[in-house]
Amino acid sequence: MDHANTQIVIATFAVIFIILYKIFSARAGRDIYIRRIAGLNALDEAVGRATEMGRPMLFHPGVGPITDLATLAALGVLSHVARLGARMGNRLIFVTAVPVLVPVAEDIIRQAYQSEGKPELFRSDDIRYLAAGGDQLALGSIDLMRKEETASHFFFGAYDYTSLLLTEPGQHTGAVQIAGCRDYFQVPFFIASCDYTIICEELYSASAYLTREPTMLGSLIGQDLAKIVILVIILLGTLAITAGPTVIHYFEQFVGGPYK
Amino acid sequence: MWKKSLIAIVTFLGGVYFFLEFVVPATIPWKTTSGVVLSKPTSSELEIGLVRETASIQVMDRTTMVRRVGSGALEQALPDSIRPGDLVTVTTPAGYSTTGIVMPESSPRWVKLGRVAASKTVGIEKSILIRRMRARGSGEQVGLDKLNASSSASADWVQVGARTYLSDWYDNVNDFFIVLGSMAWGMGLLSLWLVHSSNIRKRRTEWSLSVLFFAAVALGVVAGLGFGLPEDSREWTKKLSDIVMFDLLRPLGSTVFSLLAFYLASAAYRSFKAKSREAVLMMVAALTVMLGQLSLHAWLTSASTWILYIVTTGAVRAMEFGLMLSGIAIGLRLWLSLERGAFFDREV
Amino acid sequence: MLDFLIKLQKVDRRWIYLAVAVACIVPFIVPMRLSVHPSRETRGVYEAVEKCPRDKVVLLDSGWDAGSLGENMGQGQVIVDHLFRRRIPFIVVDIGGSAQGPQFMNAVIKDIHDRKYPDRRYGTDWVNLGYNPIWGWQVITLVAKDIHKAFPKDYQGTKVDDLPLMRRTHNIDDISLIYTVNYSPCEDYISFVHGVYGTPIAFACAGIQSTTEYRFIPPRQLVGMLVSARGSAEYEVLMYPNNPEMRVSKGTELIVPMTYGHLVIIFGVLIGNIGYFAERWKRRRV
Amino acid sequence: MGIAGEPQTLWEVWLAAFITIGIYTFLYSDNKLYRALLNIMVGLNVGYWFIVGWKQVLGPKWWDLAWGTLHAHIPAGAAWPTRAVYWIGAVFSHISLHPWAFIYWFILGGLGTLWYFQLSHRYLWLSRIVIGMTVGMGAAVGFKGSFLLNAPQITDSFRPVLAGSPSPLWSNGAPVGASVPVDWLQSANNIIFVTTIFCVMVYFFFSFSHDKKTIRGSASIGRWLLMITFGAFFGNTIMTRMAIFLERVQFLVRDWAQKTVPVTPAIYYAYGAGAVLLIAAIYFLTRRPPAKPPVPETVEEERQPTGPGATAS
Repeated sequence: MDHANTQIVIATFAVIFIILYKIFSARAGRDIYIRRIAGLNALDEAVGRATEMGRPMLFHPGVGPITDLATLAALGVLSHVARLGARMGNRLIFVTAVPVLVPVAEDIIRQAYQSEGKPELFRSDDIRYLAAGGDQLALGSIDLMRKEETASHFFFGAYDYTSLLLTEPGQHTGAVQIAGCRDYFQVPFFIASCDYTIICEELYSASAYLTREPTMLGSLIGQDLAKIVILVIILLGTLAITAGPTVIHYFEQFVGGPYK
Repeated sequence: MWKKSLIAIVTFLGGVYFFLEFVVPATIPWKTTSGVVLSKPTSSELEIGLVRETASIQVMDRTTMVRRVGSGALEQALPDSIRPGDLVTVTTPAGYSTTGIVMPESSPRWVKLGRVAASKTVGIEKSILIRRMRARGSGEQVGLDKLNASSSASADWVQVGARTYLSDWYDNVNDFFIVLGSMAWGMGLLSLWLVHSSNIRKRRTEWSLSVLFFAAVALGVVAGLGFGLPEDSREWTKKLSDIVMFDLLRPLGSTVFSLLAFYLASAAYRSFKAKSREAVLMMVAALTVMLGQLSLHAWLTSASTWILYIVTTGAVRAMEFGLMLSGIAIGLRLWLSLERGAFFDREV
Repeated sequence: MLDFLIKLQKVDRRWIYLAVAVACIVPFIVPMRLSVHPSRETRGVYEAVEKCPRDKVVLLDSGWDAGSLGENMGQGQVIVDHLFRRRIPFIVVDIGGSAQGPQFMNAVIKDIHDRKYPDRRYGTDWVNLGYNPIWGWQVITLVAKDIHKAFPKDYQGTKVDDLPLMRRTHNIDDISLIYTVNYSPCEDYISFVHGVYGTPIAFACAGIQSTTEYRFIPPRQLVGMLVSARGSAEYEVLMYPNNPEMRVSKGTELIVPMTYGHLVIIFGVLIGNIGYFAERWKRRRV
Repeated sequence: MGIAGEPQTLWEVWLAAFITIGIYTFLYSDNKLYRALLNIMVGLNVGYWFIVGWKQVLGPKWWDLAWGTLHAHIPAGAAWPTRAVYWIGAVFSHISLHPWAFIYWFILGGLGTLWYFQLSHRYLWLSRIVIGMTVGMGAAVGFKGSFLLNAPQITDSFRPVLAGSPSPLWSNGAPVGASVPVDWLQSANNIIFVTTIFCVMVYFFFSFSHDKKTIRGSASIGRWLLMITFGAFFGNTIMTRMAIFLERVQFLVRDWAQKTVPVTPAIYYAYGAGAVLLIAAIYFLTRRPPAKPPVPETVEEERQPTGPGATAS
């Protein structure tokens, strides 16, 4: 199928329509419900714990590029964590291996501290461009954790095989670790070595929930509707195939067209 | 502000070609004729037989198919290898047999047969596109001389119609983006250079390692010159390239990655505790799969196979559907510049 | 006694490392053999290669390098062995893998060629087209449309038109199977080649990646898959069921030590949990 | 070279052995040798790959389109000073001969340079032009890719609840309507499969709350099934890492320790001396308090360096 057949064209435009419609209705101010992700309470506890111990916090935005949805979601979480930290008057250290993230993160964190009325707490050298590669970044962060004795670590975004290297030391020093990982290869390691893990897509909804950013909320709802459609198709198909070869044949012809 | 709109326009234009190329069919639908080639085409016109459906048969495990090829010879055909346009005789397990031309709508489980109801002659010009149906997959673009025609045996099923010229540009647009993407490769080198040069300038501890790094880059560049030379070439760059590749990079790469085995071992030991019901589930599954991977016993293997083919497949599929949709959504948001947030709202 | 059990979960990690290392070294020094049970995904690849016609070629995309050598090398060896045995011509390419891919694969081919099939000739029985750094659909679609355009020269600079095999290979219709050996094979093969042209695809991938690729096997988007070193060991069992001395791939060499390494880790998990439960029991008692 | 370049000659084996053991010293404690080797690896990869990238893509697809035939304008056998003049003339005549090739080359080059403004705070927006182009392209292709990848996934998820045993045509068991006896095991598998998809997808619905009992129930079942899946991921990952590690062990045990086993006195002494030197070197390099990592600054202004860290836990 080099070019889309009728069904696929319809599906394409249907998905586009649903998502765009929801985004724009969200922007128009329609209030939108998103269920709270359980792990978000853990964020507050982690920040509070670090403040009690009088130690800084570390935020790691993953290894993805700036245009990666996971990284964008991570930045949304970052602004929330930074605001919490500012409210309690604690330092937040931000490490990355992606140059573009440095100015962006600087803006976010400075804004957070200013909006909480504690601009003096913001130090621009807490945003660290540690290294240019995965392994090097992991090593750098590990040393940073030891040197600054960070008490709570936040890992949000897209991760590769370096995830274990990052979470191991925190587990030794007994730091509170909260992870939100989009790549399900790495989720098991976060689950095993972090206090709370936000799984795959939950990351997106967590970010949307925290920032209440209409575009994110809207497209999240749109995706939900599309998912429901897929689920309904699957259930109908299950019934059809149970009903016999003839039914499923016509059902498949109707849903997917001749899959060539 | 104009900067933002410029970025938005450029972003949209970047994607519009590939989107249209996917959505718009290769030939204008209402100017397309679809059918079997009846007679050897001349340079100017092509005779196509329009097929009407006569039978639609469900394929069972014991259904047999015989394809009639040119010169009247017969050959066995498998359900997934029959091509639209084939003249086949389908015999059901019950013994009923039907003969007809395979139609494009048939699938491996269900064959639709038809016969030539009428014939139509299409004039061939430059704007006409001829696509021949494959056994599976999309039609391939063919010239007139490649078509094999017959009215009494298997022939080619073609779709002939006025072309929408979009697909002709595919390779050029593709090349453009390939080059544009490749231009970013310097970024990695440049950011590394920033890191290490500042190390050296400020004489930070381990600045010697940064010097070493630059030496390694230089060595790598020189060795790269030997890339792609013949195996037996006497060039010294080739020899250097081999040394770098096989004597340095090979042990370095494999050893650095193998360190993870140890981290994994200690992580498994330290953090795989039966703390909660979920942890227990995860642990049991992990141990089952691990045991299944080993050459210990057949039923251990089948246990892990069950997990991988039923539970894992289902769960991963469910997650992938979600990720697909979120990928489409973010793509849409970026493509139409609807995205908000720190990066996109920075004043430019 | 209880305190000892509790100590079990506080062993220094270096002891774990040592245990793993020893468990892995011993089987190399004291050779032993265990039975291997071919799995569904491995059989799928084997049968697909058995079905390949001799007048078409197999596209062998090998993008592995030192980082994943332990897994991918064996997977490359077995397929080359099988294709040479059935005398099916194959084309080695490296699309967006690693710059070292072609050389490594070439060394593998040369070794099997010298050891088992000295009469196979470069240019007629196999071709190595070298490396193209672009990962993903951009080059894959190009190969499907016109492979000469995607790879004008082979890995040592010869024009492809001078190679007899390439003279009769032009686009996807001349390819009967695509076999991808890589740490994480490119899923664009499934969408942009199988989805568009229906060409059968087989993956040979790292264990970690395999977990997500299983979902492609039931709908036959993948005819089969070789998983890690285990896959190549099983494949050789299928190829040489009765003469084990012919099984020489990396996978067969590694499968037994791997068993022991796994057992040590499983053992570690178990004693860790024993310690954990002992501690909990003690806490409950006081 | 042996199989995939396994080291053959003595010095190759020893070099590989030194590198391997040197990196494994990191397991004992973080040290300078490990970091040095890591830097060498990154450097070699970057440098080598940069040239290869030019040779394979940017050269043929971009540079040569415009300048590939430039040398044709240079008359052979001209002496150097005059040759230089020829070159300059050739450039202009070449441009006038192939204006479009030149324009294409120029525009692409200009766009390509925009990538590098990512490193500047002020002109970041310029890089967003080219980022936008590629992202837009990726988004548009994403439609085709994801539909072609997932349409068969959806149709394959139709599993008969009452199934016969699997057959070539019905890999998930033929529906009982196809006049086949019921295979209860297959049916159970199919039911579990569909349930898994249902529960996991429900778990990832965000737009309605989990207060309803049915939804909460299926969502929690979904979470358990996810845990099983992640367990499978964990197991397979261990296999991967183990295989890669074993390949190194195999080298150390077979190639290093056995291939260099003494056959002549010379090799015997070389082996002994080398072993001593190797151990000494590694001891010397790991003994000192491990230094801190290269901690660079952000692109623009001065940052304070991090001090020496402790050993790796």
